[in-house]
Amino acid sequence: MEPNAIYELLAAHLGDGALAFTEHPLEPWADVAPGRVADACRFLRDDPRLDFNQLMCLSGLDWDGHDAAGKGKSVAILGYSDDGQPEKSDRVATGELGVAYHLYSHALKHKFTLRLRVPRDAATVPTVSGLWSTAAWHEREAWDLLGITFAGHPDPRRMLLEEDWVGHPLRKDYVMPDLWNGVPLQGQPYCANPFPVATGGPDQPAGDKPAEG
Amino acid sequence: MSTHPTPPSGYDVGREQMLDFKVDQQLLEVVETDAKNFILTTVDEVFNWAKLSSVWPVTFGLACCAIEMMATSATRYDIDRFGAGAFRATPRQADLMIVSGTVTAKMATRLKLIYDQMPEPKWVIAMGSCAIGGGPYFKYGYHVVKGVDFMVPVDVYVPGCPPRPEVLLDGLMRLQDKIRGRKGRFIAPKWVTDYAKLIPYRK
Amino acid sequence: MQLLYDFFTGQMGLDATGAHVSVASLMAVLMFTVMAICAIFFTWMERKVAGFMQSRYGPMYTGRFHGWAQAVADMLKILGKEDIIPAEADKGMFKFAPILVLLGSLLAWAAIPWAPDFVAADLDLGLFYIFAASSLVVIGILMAGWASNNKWALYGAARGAAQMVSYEIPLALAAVPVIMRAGSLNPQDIVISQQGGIWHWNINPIANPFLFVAFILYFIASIAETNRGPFDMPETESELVAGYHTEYTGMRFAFFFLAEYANLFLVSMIAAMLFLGGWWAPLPGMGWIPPALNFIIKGVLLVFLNMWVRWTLPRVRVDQLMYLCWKVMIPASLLCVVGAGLWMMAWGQLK
Amino acid sequence: MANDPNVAKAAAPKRGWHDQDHVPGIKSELLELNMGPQHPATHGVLRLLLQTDGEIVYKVTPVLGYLHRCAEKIAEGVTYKQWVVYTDRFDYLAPMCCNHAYVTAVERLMGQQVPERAEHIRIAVSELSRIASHLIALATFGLDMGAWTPLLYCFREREEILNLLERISGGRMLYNYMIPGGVRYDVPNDNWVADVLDFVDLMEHNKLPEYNTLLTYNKIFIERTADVGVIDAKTALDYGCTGPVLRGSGVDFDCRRDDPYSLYHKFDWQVQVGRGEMGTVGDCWDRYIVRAREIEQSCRIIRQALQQLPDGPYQAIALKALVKVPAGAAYTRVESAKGELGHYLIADGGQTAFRNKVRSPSFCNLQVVEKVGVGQMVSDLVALVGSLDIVLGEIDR
Repeated sequence: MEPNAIYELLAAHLGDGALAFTEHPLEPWADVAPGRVADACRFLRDDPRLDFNQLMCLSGLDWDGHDAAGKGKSVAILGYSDDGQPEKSDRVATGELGVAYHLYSHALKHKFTLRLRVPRDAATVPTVSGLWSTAAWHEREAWDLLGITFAGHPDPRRMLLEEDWVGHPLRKDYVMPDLWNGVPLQGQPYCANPFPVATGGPDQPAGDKPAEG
Repeated sequence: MSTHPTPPSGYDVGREQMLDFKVDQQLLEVVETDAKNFILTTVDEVFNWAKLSSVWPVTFGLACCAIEMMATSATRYDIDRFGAGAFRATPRQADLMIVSGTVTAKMATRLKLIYDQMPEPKWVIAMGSCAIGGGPYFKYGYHVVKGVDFMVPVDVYVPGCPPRPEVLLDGLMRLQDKIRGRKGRFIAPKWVTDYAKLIPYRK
Repeated sequence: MQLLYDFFTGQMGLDATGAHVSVASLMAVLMFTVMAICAIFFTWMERKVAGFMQSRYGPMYTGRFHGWAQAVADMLKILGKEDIIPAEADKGMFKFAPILVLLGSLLAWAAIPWAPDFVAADLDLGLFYIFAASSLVVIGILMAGWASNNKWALYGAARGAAQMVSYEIPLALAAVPVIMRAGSLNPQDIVISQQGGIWHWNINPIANPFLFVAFILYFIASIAETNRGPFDMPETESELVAGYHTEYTGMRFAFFFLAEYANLFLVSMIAAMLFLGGWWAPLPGMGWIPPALNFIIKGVLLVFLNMWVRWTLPRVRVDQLMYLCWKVMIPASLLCVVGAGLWMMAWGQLK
Repeated sequence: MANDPNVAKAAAPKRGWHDQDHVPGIKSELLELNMGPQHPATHGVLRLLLQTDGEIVYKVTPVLGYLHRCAEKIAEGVTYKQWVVYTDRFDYLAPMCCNHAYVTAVERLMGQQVPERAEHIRIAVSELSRIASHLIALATFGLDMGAWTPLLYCFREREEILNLLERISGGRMLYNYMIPGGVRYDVPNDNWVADVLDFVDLMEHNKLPEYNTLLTYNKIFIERTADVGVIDAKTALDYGCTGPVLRGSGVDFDCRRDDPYSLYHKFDWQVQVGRGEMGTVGDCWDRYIVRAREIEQSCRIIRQALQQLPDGPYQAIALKALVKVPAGAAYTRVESAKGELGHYLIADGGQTAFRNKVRSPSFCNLQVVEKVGVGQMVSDLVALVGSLDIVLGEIDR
């Protein structure tokens, strides 16, 4: 079934919970209200016309500093400087967080993409781990790396980092840590590369020029 | 010997002193070896010979380099030829920890624990660029320890990403040289010594 | 033996008690030395055999020729390692366990008939004594696992105890047909009963097929008894990190290591003694071969067979191991005893 | 398959002593066991927290993150071409497949057509990589069962593959070979194609029968793996299992055939599915044999891809040219050696990706132990984890 037909069924079921449908030549997607996503997913899974029995992927997203014009001027992330010290920035994060669900039906061989956006300071989404068990770990990862809370999750712990880790690293404004629990994470100043490096070449990103010295 | 430029003031030499890590001197110091008959030497040398002939590594694979470590112990490269093929699963019976791969913050504490559980005398080989200095994960690796020598003292650094098994075997032989009490059989080619002189220190 | 005894009473001028003590201590030292040399040799052999089975070489450089000094270096290095006793361990038991394990196999070595009139302790109940002494190993392993205060070690010890206690039954039952044939529990008598070439050995399936079956049962049970693959439950490396000796370092670990290979050679020599004619040469005209050499070659061949099995087969699961013992091997060995008895009665071989 | 009564029986937790009435006055509790992160059977730095009653496992909690190398963060900081390096280090047992997955994702967003010769080369090296990965899977699975020698034999054959891949890419283990729009180097003119075809013949006709004799049809091996760790089709889909794990459970699905990418549709090959020959559908032996049979199929694909290797360019974009990806977002999945490797790539028109979420197959496959591992023995849990063929670089990223 084509994505727009799926969206029509979904919109008929959700009513005002279905916000928009975006046509895109590669991958059309539907925006839904954050509070209604579990409802939408249950419908997509259980309706025999749709029968989405596999959740291919669940991605947490951070739209902070996204340049919607498509000119590639989105905000650059912070890393470690060449001295190995964390880079700092005064920028205040704006923009929303989001979640994307990619669904697939093994029986009917069709795909569908759901997206939602939640405000940065109140990022709470209902869980879909009751619908597809695989969502449990993806949601834990989204909480771990992006700080999106999934209401009703059976095991709401961090997935990859330790419980006492500070911050959510995949957020665009994340400042790199220099120490965690006695483990040093900053680098040491190292010898500069004596070989000449072509700065600004094709493989060099704009913000990654080697320092002089 | 002392043609090397002295570090400028302000250069942090603490780490080098702590680790006895003087690459340039090791490169410049050429020590010839003479293989002696082990039976006729002193007891000390016999025990050193025993130690270097039977370096048992702990089965401790971290990442990509662990596969190359397995390949080193496998058929074609066969680290067992040098007596280092008895991989022990428990650190209590091992002599050598090959840190084969990226050390993450979460793993670093466990790595320290495993190192502490090994009985003396014990050695560490930092295998691969991640274990040496963070490797490709230096710039944005918020969870990567930039060099295992922050956590445990390292005896031999084996560069590469991942190092070929031959290089790991060479690292093992450098370790054996170190146990033997020699600076090493490494006779640096001229370009290496020249290169070592070129390295500038940077604050 | 008598020669030695005469030497001490005659040349050294000792009385009977003194001569006994002297011979016994000499034998103890000799046996321990032989055992240590054997264990060291078999560690080297294990690595070489494993290497050649896996199309590689194994140790090559230590000692210049095919790494002959590899095991020597291993042992010397282990001597120099730090001795760690975990803080939470039961210290007394932790220290005593490796000694007990080594003691178990060393005691059993005393009754092995190396050659005519050369056995450290010539006991009439020799075979019984060997099985009794070697079961001390179980207690050592259980103690080691418990005292380490490590969960993997405890798992290994529990598995090992269950396994070794179970497999002692088919091991001993498989020896019963031989005892019936020899009419004695004395190892020397058992060997002497197989006099006269390879077709008089107990393994000959034409003379008595039940004895041949008993040999196979004995061999399988002996693999389990020595905790080697495919029955290496106590130290299953891929499941329990190193099993019961997870926490042992240095010298104490070396004791377990030595005991494993001493045990391996012990069970192989018992098999050679029970089924392969002990120190008899395979053919009547080969009497010029020293009897002890005959015996040792047979033992080494069986050890090689053991290693072959170990490096070829996957490991069985612990419940399958128990199933094999209690539901297959014990009934089979009991049938074997009955069958062998009937066979001997039928042919008038029973003593 | 899901209605098979055998499946239900095998998946139900066995009862241990803990469930029965306690002896009065004796307090008993479950044993907490910590398997990993340094443990021979966890295939890297996985940690499994077990609660056991004797040998029976009551609860399995995988703890991840011991190899979390921040690759998704790095994707937002380095250029598209530079990030190919990091895909190598995801599934370091099959790096070519990971390269292929990523460049396919980038090319889809770019709308880039790839020369046919490049696609043929890509398929050949990906399948070689898949064979290498499956060889390691068979080898380490055998090792988990206690069989040492197959491990060494599989590594012996893997070295041949690494040699072949080194000759074409310059790297022994991690290649960085594919770039958006083609491959980095053309096929070397030192008889490479003929050597690969020779190797494929050797693998198919000589080595696989050897493994079968040594391991596959070994009685002990079958006893250890048949009817153990049964994942039925419903559970596999629910937990998002893909690749040989899903096919081992009897689900006939392969991204190469059902969600076509590259030129796989041109070639004649079959998807291998577990049939429960030795026990139940979806047991460890089925997953093992699916991998072994996929090696044969990969050999077939390689043979066709190289025999039909067309002439022409091998790069659509010059090696030094800048990769420009227009703004957009797409989820692209390909069949890696471990299963469905998906990239949800969001581009903002710049030099770096805005977001690159990697859906790694091992991550989803591993989660199933939380359910299937319950009620197994500790030894069977080791078999289960071994048969899932996880690689931690991909799980933790």
